[in-house]
Amino acid sequence: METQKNVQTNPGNDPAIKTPSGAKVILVEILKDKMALSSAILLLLIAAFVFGVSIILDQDQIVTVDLLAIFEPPSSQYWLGTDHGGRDVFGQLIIGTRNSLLIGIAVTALSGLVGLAMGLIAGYFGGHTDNVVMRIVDFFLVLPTTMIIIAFVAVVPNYSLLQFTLIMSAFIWISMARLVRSKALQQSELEYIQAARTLGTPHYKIIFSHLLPNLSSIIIVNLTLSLAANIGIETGLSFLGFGFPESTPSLGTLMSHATNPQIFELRPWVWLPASILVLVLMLCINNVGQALKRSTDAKQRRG
Amino acid sequence: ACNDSGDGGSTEPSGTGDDTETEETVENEDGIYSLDDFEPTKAADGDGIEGGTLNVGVVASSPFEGTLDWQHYSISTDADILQFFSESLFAMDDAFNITDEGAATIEVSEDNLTYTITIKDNVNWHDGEPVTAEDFIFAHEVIGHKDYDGVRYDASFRNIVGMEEYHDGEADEISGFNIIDEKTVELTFKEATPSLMSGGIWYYAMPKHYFEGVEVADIPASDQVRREPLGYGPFVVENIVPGESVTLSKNEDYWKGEPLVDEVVLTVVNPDVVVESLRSGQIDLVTTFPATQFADNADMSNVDWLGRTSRFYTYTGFKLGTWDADANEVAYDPDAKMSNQSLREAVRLAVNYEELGNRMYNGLRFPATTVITPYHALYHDDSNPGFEYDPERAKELLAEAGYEDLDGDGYVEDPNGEELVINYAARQGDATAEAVANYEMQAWRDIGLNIELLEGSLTEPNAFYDRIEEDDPAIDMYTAGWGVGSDIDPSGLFGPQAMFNYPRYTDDTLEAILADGLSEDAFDLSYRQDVYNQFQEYINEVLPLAPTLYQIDTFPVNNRVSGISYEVGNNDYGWHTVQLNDENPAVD
Amino acid sequence: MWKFILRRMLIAIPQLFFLSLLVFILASQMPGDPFTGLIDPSITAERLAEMREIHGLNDPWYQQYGRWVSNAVTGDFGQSFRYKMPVTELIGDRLLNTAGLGLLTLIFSYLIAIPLGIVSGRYNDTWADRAIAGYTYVGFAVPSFIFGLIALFIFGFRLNWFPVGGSVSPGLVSGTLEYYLSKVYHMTLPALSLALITTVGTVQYLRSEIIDIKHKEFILTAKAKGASENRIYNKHIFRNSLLPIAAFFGYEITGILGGAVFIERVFSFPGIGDLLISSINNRDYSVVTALLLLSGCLAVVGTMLSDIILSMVDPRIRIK
Amino acid sequence: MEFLKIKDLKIHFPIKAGILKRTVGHVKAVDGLNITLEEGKTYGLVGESGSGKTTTGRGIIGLNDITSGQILINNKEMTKRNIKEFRRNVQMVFQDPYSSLNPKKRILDIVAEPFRNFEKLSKAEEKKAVQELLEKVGISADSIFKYPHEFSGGQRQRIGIARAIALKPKLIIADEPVSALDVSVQAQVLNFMQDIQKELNLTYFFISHDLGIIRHLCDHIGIMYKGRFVEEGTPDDIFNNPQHIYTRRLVASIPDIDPGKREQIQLSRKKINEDFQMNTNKYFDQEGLAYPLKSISNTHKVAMPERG
Amino acid sequence: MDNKLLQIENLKTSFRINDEYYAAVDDVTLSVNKNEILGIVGESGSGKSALGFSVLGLHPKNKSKIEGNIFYKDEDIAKVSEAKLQKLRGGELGMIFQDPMSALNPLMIIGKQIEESLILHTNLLKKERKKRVIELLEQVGISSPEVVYNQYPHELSGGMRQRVVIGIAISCNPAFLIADEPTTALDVTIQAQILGLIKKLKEELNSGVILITHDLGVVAEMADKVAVMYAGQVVELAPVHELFKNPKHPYTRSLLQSNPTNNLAKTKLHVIQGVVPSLANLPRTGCRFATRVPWVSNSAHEENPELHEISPGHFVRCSCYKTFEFAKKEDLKDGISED
Ligand SMILES: Nc1ncnc2c1ncn2[C@@H]1O[C@H](COP(=O)(O)OP(=O)(O)OP(=O)(O)O)[C@@H](O)[C@H]1O
Ligand SMILES: Nc1ncnc2c1ncn2[C@@H]1O[C@H](COP(=O)(O)OP(=O)(O)OP(=O)(O)O)[C@@H](O)[C@H]1O
Ligand SMILES: [Mg+2]
Ligand SMILES: [Mg+2]
Ligand code: NI
Repeated sequence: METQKNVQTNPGNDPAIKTPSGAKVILVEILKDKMALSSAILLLLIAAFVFGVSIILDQDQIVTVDLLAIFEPPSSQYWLGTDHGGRDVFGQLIIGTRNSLLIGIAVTALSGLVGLAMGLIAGYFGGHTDNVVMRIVDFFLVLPTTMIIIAFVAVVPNYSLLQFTLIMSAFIWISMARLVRSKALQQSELEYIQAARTLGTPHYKIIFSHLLPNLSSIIIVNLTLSLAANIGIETGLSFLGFGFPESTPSLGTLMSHATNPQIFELRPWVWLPASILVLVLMLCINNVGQALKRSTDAKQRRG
Repeated sequence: ACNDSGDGGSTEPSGTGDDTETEETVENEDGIYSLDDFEPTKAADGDGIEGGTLNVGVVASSPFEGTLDWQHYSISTDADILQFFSESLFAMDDAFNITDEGAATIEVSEDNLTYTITIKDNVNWHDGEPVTAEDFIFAHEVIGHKDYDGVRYDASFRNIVGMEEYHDGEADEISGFNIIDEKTVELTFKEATPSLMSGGIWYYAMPKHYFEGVEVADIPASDQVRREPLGYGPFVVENIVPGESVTLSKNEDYWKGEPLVDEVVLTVVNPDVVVESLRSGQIDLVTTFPATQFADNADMSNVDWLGRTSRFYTYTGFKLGTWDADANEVAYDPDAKMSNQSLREAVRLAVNYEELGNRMYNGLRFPATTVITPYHALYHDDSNPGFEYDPERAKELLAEAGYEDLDGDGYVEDPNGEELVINYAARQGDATAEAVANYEMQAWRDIGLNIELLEGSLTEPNAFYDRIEEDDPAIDMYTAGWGVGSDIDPSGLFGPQAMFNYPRYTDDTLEAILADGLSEDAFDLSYRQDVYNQFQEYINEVLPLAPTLYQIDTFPVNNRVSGISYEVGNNDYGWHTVQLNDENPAVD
Repeated sequence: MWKFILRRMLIAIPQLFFLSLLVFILASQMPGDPFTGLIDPSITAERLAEMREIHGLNDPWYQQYGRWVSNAVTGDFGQSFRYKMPVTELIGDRLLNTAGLGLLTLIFSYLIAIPLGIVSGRYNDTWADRAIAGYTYVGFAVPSFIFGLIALFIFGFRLNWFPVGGSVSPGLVSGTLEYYLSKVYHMTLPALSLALITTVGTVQYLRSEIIDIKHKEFILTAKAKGASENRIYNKHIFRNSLLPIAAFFGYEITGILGGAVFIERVFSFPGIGDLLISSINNRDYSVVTALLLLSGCLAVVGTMLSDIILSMVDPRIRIK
Repeated sequence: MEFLKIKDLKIHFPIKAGILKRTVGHVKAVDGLNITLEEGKTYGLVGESGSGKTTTGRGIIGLNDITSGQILINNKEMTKRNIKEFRRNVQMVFQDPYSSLNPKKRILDIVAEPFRNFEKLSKAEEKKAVQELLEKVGISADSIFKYPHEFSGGQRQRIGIARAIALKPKLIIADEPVSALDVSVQAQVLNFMQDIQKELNLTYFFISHDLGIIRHLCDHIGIMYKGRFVEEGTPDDIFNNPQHIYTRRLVASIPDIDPGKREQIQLSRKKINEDFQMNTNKYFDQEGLAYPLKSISNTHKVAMPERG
Repeated sequence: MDNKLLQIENLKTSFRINDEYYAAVDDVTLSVNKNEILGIVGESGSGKSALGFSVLGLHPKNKSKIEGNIFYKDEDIAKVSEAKLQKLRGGELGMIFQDPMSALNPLMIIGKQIEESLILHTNLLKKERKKRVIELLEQVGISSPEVVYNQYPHELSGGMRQRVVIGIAISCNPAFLIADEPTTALDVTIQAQILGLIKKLKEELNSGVILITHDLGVVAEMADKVAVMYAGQVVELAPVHELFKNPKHPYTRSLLQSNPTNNLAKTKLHVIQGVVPSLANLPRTGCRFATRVPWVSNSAHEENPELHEISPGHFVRCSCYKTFEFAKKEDLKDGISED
């Protein structure tokens, strides 16, 4: 409380307690947080590696069944051994990570976009518009999401990454929408928004050039955290038998092999690396996300 | 004829073990097994303990359905449970012909139309009431009833005199039945076929007194079926936890003699944990054992592995026509993409099924030679060599038939020089299903066929059958499985009027052969054998579908259990002779 | 109060309507029907067609929907094709199992979340807080089924501490004490596995809520009253931060139902999650639709419950 | 000439209750106000918290929907349709200098926003215009690339004013423009507002609950209570000759800067309070609302019931 | 003096900002007697609240540092244990906060919130406590205490809530009361009532009060003695009459001059140049006010400004007051533009 006040009463000749200006503070906060920094670096390394190597890798070759190499344990030829189709787990891991990252990013982006739009509209206009949007959100809120998604996946023909992204996004945009809405409502009460209106600024401009920038840090935080959640999002479905075909390796597919009793105990090299990788990815993203969160919320700031 | 639904992706093998006492079980150096490694029977062995509890794992990935009635059940899990307390009236030999060993005997009239069924005197329901002719008729009355909601009202029922009138409500009784006395009844059919004795006659009786007052439509949901089912089998149902477990006690009044164990506990076990449950001795034996898990566990020290040949086989089917719904028959299209016989043969020759079976299934699946499995030992043609893996020959065949790679893309064009893309559909299934499909496709590509997996992924089983059945033009070729029943007659799969004739292929020769198999002459066994040998050969020649793999069913049995048999044709595994040699199960 | 509940229920009606429509359309869009794949030489094609007709599978969807809804309103969800029994009855047993599992999960999850949340909120940025944060991140990252599989393997098979499947030991008669004890025993491991995963959200929520409240001015007031740190935490912070959590418990229902799908599969636990998956695989429409609708209703009831609880515990929105 | 005329302005808000947000009644935030104001003058609106001051101001500028009544500027009625035109003539200065400037925008963008909405200026023209404006409000022209947080409260408030006068409006609504500021800064802003008023011949609609400021600044004062006027007049009328008990109490409540007058103030307050307690009925109707205004002199109006 | 209740000596309160400590209250020496109100005025950020909080030890321990002495009844409460402080807080030392909206626990009924101090500091039985709470509510001028007892904060108006906050502060008859801007958030009429109430209570309880405000009128009306704070320091300290009649320090005089209440006509108000520097940028040497009166020559300020007692009880910091004149137009050529 006190600090806040102080910040306002004292113009910016004090660099130490300047009003946070978006990206810079985020950067500073991450640089300060060793954990977050190393997480971010690790994340970038993994992503760079995975995307880099997957260009070189021959995906067809990796998903080719080789009867002579079924369940080979890790060796110099197969770094992480092979699966029940004699396919190289390491290669699948690389491509799978890439696919899972793509899925995570796509789902996050798409659901984030929809949620953002809905939230902004509801929060900015309020009143009836808000009511309508919130009714829709309410409806989604009471859906037994997991179950409906499973049913959905069972229905969709030609199930692939794209379909998956669409289905997931259709159900998870609401959390973003709710968050954005509540923040937008708060911001709309603030006088700078009112001021823009009295100045005759059209609504869309107010939303994009006033509201949005002021929600940006919250949006970034939320996107980061939901990216963490979305990376592993398809694991569950794979486990239930609604995953992608083996020709589309993903971390979820690899992990779901754990249900196979032949693999779970005797051939952990098939599922364990993927599980660990998911864990690492999610932890990293989460670390970064939490650091971002702290930077937007003075109370949670460390030190 | 009770038969499992077409093996919706999970093939259920079974097996036999050696009846030696040795506690280490089948294990051979190369890790590849064959039928010779298994015995179907483990004879009673030394002195068992008095009574005891036999723990049976009912292998299913979800709770059992609990329609515990032969007339109504539709899922094999229920049948697995039913067999412990309710049994067939008739025993069969390994040719699936009814013998006198069962609870009832059967006599055939000269014209093969009238069958006299006599239920043995000492066969009584668990409540003490005798099993009567009425009960046998009652089973027919239920199945033939217009409110009957099961799948068993089929051609062989309609073949009973008076059945259709009864079904349509025109008659109160089925006129084809003639009660001689309490335990004897005459059953008359309209048409005689050799198949009647091997599956054409309904095997079961239903306790009419027990279902008094229950409407036919309400039977499947009734307590008499779901909670306190009544049978005359070796064990009596004591308690059912719906979907999970059934506790049975021995039927002291069992007509074949008092069972040796006191109690049987059936528990549903998820296929994923079967092995662990067996190892820890939590269950003594299982109803089915997942084939892919066998090799890893062949060395399990606390069980003996029994095994036998399976009634299932897999095949590659070719879409050669469509179903003519108006005429209700198959319409063969000689211009179909796959209509070239050489092409089909090349497809079959290109894949090394031996290797596939050995590597992925450790020999528990092995190359199929004909469309009649060894399960039908009497009719399976041992001398038919089937197909030899020969990719070179496959390429030759293609070349001879005019399939040549004209544009140098590595894939052949069809004889007209048009690009040839073959769409292949395969079902989702167990862990190996996808790998198998991919393996096959690789082999086909190696001989120059441009194969594409339907929509890039395995097809969900329901959708798969839907599309196959509707002759989806997007499918040129598919892989599927088939489980044969006790009746050898293959018309259901190959006949011109069979909807399950998914390849939609028929020709005069084939129709003639099929008719021959059911003809008057075919009552003569060797004649019929000849016909079906001819059939097997003919199918291998025209190849509307190519048999790919046979299977071996394996059955793990705890060391302490003996007196059990999984002999083919034996629809009574001899539960009353099963004995325990130890109070506690052996543990790995 | 009653008026409020009534009104709240009225709001739920359109929700339920849309839900039912969605559910029905979903189910009817699934490829195949219960008779697909029943290929058996002894079943004739005509019989199949006849059966499809009997079950009304050939009618247009809106007719089927109308029929279904009007029956559903009276509690009749039709027959399960596969189980050949009324869906209501079929679901009944399973629902009890899942309810028990859910309840136990909730209990475990609160038992875990409250102390952990309190510790990490109160002593934020201590090693304890970081350790708990580590746990929550891991819990967030590990899918419940992997966790369940490992738990099953270790505690079920290796240590033999818990049963490995089913909801009750065979042979026990419903109604006896032994029976219920056995049920609880069977639920313990799955519930615990699920709780350890699902609880992390609550832990995090509680933590940030406590940190939030810590900085509120009324805490200063309490301090100025001379209240000790402990008292401030017990009387002001915990109470205020636990109330919303208590209120959210209705919302948890949806989450737990979702989690149950996985955990029931892992532990072969006969609940509605498990039933849903097998029904989808078997195209047992009437069960799928009933289950989806049921879980939708549960979620609606849950949110309603949360609203009601919230309005009871939070004086600011209390309704008279 | 009447510049601003407000006729029987009413602004009501629905009261929503419960989680269901049903309308259970209406807040009559503004309930029948009549105001006339000449060009170049300052109108002061005073009243306790929640009396409807802000709502009135927002109603005039169109931020709140009007339930009924008319707002005329230069005899032209403001309607939903011509609101854009009005926007040019009516501007607002906000209470909170911290939240009224978008923290993510540079001063240039903030001050140029009205230009961008109403006038097509080139970048250079725009920059020049902004710099001129900033100089007018006493902020060095090279600050245009700074962000709001780099300025003090008083400076920010002046930036806010610069933005408000960019389009050369005729009427400025100032809703408690200085209540968030320290006295020293307050003085600065008030001085400046007076300067600019003269320079641009602005009309002010000044909202405050600080009677000292109102008295210092305004030509006309309206005392609001629960959405209605209880008294209206010149500063002299209000402060030296308050008629309504509510006004009297309000005036008496102002702390005096002279510690010597303590006892005296105390005493008069006590008396007025007693009077207030005793005679509430006389001054307010059954619902506790003010009666309609009645003129008691040229400039002075009081809400008193009809006698007799 | 026996009458002395609170004696603050050389108090220095520092806050940690980026691992460095900055003094927000710097070398403050003050005293309050029984039945006396010490008013503290100053611009925002001058350290008024920081001073008040220091007395009660309410600053977070890990982020602040308190040096100097605070004698309360001869005990140095700047040094005593937390447990001892807890005994005093809410008992003998009461505090009233600025914002009545957020100073009350939203989920606790009013009665319980007042009762909490009684639980902590008295041995009253439950029934007695309730009686006392009702009494207190009456005392702070709430007309239906029984109803209010069971109400939640959000059901009360701002003025009512501030009364409740006062009720909490005086529940144990504190000998000493700190009121940190108790009326800033309230309307004038309510302000008058609340101030009256505080005065009345002070007299009844014979307590000493520190009244923090930035409203000179409030000080004029309430205080016996006034301390004017600037940048963490007391720049002038005098009995109230003396201060208003005879303000010396340039800062005090400027404050008085810029108050519109003192300038009835539409004349220009006085403006103080510049702003209060932020904590980290405070000049720590020399006259801290110097930057804001640039037209006063540097030599007029002391190098190390001290408080001078220029008449009994009237202290002024720095000797620049002697030469201080309000700026003439030409002195202000930078005008307001450069503040
Ligand atoms: N958007 C709104 N919806 C509902 N009620 C409102 C809204 N805006 C204002 N009110 C209500 O209208 C009344 C008048 O509010 P207004 O803000 O105009 O008062 P005010 O005189 O400006 O008070 P203050 O001095 O506190 O700013 C209050 O009771 C307020 O609660
Ligand atoms: N907890 C804190 N951490 C860091 N700095 C603080 C803290 N509390 C106060 N300060 C700083 O100490 C200085 C004095 O603050 P204080 O709150 O005492 O001012 P004040 O005179 O009470 O102002 P106001 O009138 O705005 O309440 C300010 O610069 C403020 O930023
Ligand atoms: Mg206002
Ligand atoms: Mg303060
Ligand atoms: Ni000086």
